[in-house]
Amino acid sequence: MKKIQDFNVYANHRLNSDTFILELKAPEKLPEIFPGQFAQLKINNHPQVFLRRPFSIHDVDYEKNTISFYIKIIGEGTRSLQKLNKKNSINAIYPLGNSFSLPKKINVLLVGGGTGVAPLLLLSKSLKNNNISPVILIGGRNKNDILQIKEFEKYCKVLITTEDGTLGEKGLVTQHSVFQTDKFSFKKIYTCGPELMMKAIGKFAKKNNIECEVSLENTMACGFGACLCCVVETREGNKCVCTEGPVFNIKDLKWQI
Amino acid sequence: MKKIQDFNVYANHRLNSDTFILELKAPEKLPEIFPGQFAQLKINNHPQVFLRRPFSIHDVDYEKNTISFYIKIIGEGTRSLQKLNKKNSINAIYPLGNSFSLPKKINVLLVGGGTGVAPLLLLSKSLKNNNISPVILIGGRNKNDILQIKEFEKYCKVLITTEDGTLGEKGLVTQHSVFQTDKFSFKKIYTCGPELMMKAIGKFAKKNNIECEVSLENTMACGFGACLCCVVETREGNKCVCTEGPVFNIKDLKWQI
Amino acid sequence: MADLKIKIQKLELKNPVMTASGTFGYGEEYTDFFDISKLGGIIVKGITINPREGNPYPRMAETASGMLNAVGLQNKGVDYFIKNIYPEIKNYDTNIIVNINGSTIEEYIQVAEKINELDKIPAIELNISCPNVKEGGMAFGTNCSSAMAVTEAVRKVYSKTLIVKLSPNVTEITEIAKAVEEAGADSISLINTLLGMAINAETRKPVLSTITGGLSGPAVKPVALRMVWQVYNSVKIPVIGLGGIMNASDVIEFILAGASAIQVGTANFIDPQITVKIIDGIEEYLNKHKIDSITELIGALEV
Amino acid sequence: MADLKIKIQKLELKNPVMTASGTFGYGEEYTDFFDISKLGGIIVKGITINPREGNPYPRMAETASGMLNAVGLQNKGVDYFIKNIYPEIKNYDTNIIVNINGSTIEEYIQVAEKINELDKIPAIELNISCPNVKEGGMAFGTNCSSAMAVTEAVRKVYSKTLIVKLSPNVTEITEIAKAVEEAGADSISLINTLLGMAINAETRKPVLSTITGGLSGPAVKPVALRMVWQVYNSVKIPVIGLGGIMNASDVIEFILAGASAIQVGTANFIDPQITVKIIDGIEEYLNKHKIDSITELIGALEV
Ligand SMILES: Cc1cc2nc3c(=O)[nH]c(=O)nc-3n(C[C@H](O)[C@H](O)[C@H](O)COP(=O)(O)OP(=O)(O)OC[C@H]3O[C@@H](n4cnc5c(N)ncnc54)[C@H](O)[C@@H]3O)c2cc1C
Ligand SMILES: Cc1cc2nc3c(=O)[nH]c(=O)nc-3n(C[C@H](O)[C@H](O)[C@H](O)COP(=O)(O)OP(=O)(O)OC[C@H]3O[C@@H](n4cnc5c(N)ncnc54)[C@H](O)[C@@H]3O)c2cc1C
Ligand SMILES: Cc1cc2nc3c(=O)[nH]c(=O)nc-3n(C[C@H](O)[C@H](O)[C@H](O)COP(=O)(O)O)c2cc1C
Ligand SMILES: Cc1cc2nc3c(=O)[nH]c(=O)nc-3n(C[C@H](O)[C@H](O)[C@H](O)COP(=O)(O)O)c2cc1C
Ligand code: FES
Ligand code: FES
Repeated sequence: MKKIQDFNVYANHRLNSDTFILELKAPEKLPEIFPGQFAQLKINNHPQVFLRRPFSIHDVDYEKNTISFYIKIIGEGTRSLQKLNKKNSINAIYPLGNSFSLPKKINVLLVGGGTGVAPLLLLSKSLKNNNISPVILIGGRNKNDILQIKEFEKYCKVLITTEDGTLGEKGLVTQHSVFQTDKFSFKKIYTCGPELMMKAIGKFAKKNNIECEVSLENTMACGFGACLCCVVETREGNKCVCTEGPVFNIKDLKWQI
Repeated sequence: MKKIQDFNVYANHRLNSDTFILELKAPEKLPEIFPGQFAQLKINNHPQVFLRRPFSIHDVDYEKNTISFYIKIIGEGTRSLQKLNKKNSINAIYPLGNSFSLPKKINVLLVGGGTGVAPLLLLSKSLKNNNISPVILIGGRNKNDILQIKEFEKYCKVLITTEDGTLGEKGLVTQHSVFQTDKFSFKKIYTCGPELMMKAIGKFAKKNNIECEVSLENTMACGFGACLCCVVETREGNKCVCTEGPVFNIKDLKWQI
Repeated sequence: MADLKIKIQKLELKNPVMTASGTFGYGEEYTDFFDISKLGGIIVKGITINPREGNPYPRMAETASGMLNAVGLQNKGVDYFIKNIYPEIKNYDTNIIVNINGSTIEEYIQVAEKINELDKIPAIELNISCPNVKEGGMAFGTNCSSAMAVTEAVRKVYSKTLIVKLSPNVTEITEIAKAVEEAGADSISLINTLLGMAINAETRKPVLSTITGGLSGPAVKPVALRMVWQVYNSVKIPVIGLGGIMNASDVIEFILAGASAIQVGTANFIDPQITVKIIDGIEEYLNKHKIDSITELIGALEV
Repeated sequence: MADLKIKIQKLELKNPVMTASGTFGYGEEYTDFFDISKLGGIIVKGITINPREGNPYPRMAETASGMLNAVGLQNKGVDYFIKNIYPEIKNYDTNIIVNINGSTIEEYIQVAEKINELDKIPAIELNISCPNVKEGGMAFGTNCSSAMAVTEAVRKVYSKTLIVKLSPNVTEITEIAKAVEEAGADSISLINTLLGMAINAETRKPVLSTITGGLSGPAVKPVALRMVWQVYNSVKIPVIGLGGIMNASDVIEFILAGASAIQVGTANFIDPQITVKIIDGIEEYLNKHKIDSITELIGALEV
């Protein structure tokens, strides 16, 4: 069941010049939240921000009763979230959307680019709780983009690429040696990040007949299935990314890959 | 010369449940400001407030380089000004409008109702500096509305009316005993407050052939003569309250009094 | 306690607050948030004779105090609605009103005939104002004779309350209003969205796949209020007002301008519980101003 | 460094940024705030043959991301302008363009003839779109034949650049645009204000003395952009875009949509220095995107 609630800001800390973790405390016991789900946050006091903004749920702490978000500043909405402090409260609609499907015990690879790593932490945790030890490949332009490594290392083996080679392998995520097909042992890939990256990963998966789930970030007005603005073309027609996604199996998408 | 400048909030203190004094520090030496002039304050971060808001300059401190405003919360703009603190800055266009005319040494009466007292403090100070000892009559619904008495007492003799009689004489300002015409010795009245009050005072002045200046509060879009939204009908046609006012001699207005 | 009940001809509403077509799905999307039987009515999303995929993504652009949409009437068609959705929603204790659309008069008639058979649907809203479809839609609503023709045709086959929803993208809204009144409409709802456009200066591309789209939200409220007032003063049938309503005060403004009832659209996206808050707010307003019945305020603007 | 110069037929502008009529007085109100010779042009406030008192107070209502005005062309008449204002402003180093108005074609002609004599006025803007006057004004701009008639008549007596300013309150803006182009306009500017209304729910009265007024500000930008794009695609003469411009990015959007130049209106009230900031912002944008001349962007929307 979806909820609409005022959360208190529990913590807000910068990871680098434009990325931060916003942790919010729920007013009552949190419902169960599945990896891949997101929340629609209301931005207060901003003349240029009219609609809510969607963010993946990065982590959940059922003991502290908090959820956290991994957010990158890209415009006015995210900039104003960055300014929130413990005195502020914020309204959220959550948990929204479907979630990544948790497989039987197989080898899985997670691939995150940019803010695409956001939903992968909760996914790693769930996989680990299901006795699957995932490997995560994180890509960025340079080492300052590679964040939350310690967090991911709790649940995963972490691989890294940077475009300038300042951390991990040099190049794009898709150029990482893990993809040298003869060695590739993963049965499933979960990915989230820039569309071009996801499509490249999807192409690799398709070619090699590997299951692949992607988490999409279409622009949304409502976030809960009422407006039909967030659609993606699928083999069964247009589907709402907010209710029938954000996670899709690439088999169902009409991507030209 | 009009200026547009960012001011730092120097102090913001509540006078009662809905009235406060906002003191702003100028970024450079203040220009000379005359009693009756006002500023257009920009309200930040409010989705429902689009235009600036005009406020009379209540007091000026050329040493501290601050100007202060006497503001009553009546809607979203004023509510958000009330929340400003020393960390904030605020943009102002000032000094705007004409000013009260300073007379030769005569007996003058100031009459303020509600936020209408705002411009009268600076006026009192100027009169005092010109060796005129003004009397001010302040009216309100009850004693909680009668504010800044100590400030006014520095320059004036203070008379008070309240509608419920909790302070000063009971009744409307216009019913104050000072207006008993046989005793009335003032040669000029300056008034600011609700329109009905100003009209009643104006009527008294007209009848008794006393000079009377009123400060009007028409709604404004620009505040500096560009939009022609703030007009008042005068004997010489429509005039802008923001540039040719806010102070008018009642002789020039077309008031039906 | 103030009485919120109102009537649109034969249609009885427990309060004047309905939800606007295309912003409230079939109601089910909101049941987690509040008890939707509290509403005066629900206008379900636009239905066409055949299934429609709608327009390609992107379909949405945020604008100052508003948004553009280019959904383009995505829906599974009237038969799917009757078979799969109607049974699910027909027992909601509120008025379920179907918003019908077509690219030809014939299509409007076909949908209306089928909906006419549904016991629990007391009214239809004839959408002759959708700016997001190539054929039909807004074209019908921007011209008196076509607005009249489609209304007359549907009137012949539809026996219950017929509401016609007008487009604001016209020179003289009162002429269109008078035409549909003459053609037999029981009520007029307005406004649908204003035709607008958004451009991304960085990519140099339009934001919407369809280049132009429909503007809604508080940005359009002044235009909507003006048109409601103009139409109220030129027709005798009840007017339903919408466009940018965000709170109870907005509702009072529309009612003073002449609306008998109102619809809330875009605001539902920002606060899915907004309609209940608005209903409470209206009641508060009436109590505060000692008004016994909301009907006293209809068109009561003091001019 | 990027080149900001543009041309509207014979009219040369140092940059595409002008100020909109009725929002910039005669320029003098802004000289305390910045050097107004930096502007591409100034459209002075609407002038009529005889002095006009304008509408009664109140003339303004704030709305979501916008405002309504009902000034009603208050001005001292063309003779006063020529005698008292023109001498004061004629030596500003920018294009001073006069916005002319009338309630009959004859009045438009009379004003245009007089302005035609003024050496330092390189252009007029024919306002056939004022929603705030009883006779004339918008009535001319909402109908092809009257728009054509007034443009033709003024064209005959006015030899310099003739800009015609269109009303957005029409069903098909392109038809009006084509009509005035055919009638001899050198350029089209749009949009004037959208007709809107505001009500005070507490007092139950309209906020404006005239009940309805003209809506401007960011709220109308999506409508303005759409119309500029539509008109750009249907006429050959240069288009001047306005409506809700608040920053350089907005300007780029209008230019991509097809505007050769733009005007800033309501934004001047909130930040009287906004136009210089916008000029700097446009230059930054061009440099960042390595564009040599602003003219490359006109109508360059990638659709
Ligand atoms: C399901 C979902 C989950 C998301 N999870 C996260 C997350 O965990 N962390 C995170 O940082 N971000 C996430 N996003 C993206 C986030 O919602 C946007 O960055 C945010 O809405 C931008 O708001 P803004 O006001 O700062 O920028 P805006 O001013 O809205 O946008 C600035 C620019 O970016 C473009 N833009 C904005 N959002 C998108 C988008 N979704 N797709 C393409 N272009 C866009 C705009 O067109 C504009 O040009 C998610 C989006 C979705 C739909
Ligand atoms: C020259 C001038 C000097 C002023 N000086 C002071 C001052 O020193 N102290 C002070 O507290 N206020 C002063 N005011 C009034 C002040 O500008 C308004 O109270 C303020 O703009 C309200 O803003 P808001 O956003 O809080 O309320 P809004 O949301 O703008 O208004 C709330 C309600 O009050 C009405 N309203 C707002 N302003 C006015 C007005 N000026 N006249 C009539 N009705 C109005 C609105 O129509 C609305 O119904 C002055 C006004 C002028 C023109
Ligand atoms: C996403 C979206 C979809 C819409 N779909 C429809 C529709 O199918 N049929 C219709 O008549 N109006 C549709 N509308 C228009 C609304 O019903 C309403 O007329 C308009 O949004 C103005 O009201 P608002 O400002 O309260 O949203 C849609 C509006 C939005 C925002
Ligand atoms: C207070 C005010 C007065 C105006 N007066 C005129 C006028 O005299 N002549 C005219 O053609 N347009 C007039 N306009 C319309 C503006 O020039 C402009 O077309 C409109 O405001 C849209 O631009 P904006 O959103 O940037 O303000 C006026 C607008 C405002 C707000
Ligand atoms: S965002 Fe509204 S349906 Fe998905
Ligand atoms: S407020 Fe604009 S002219 Fe006075």
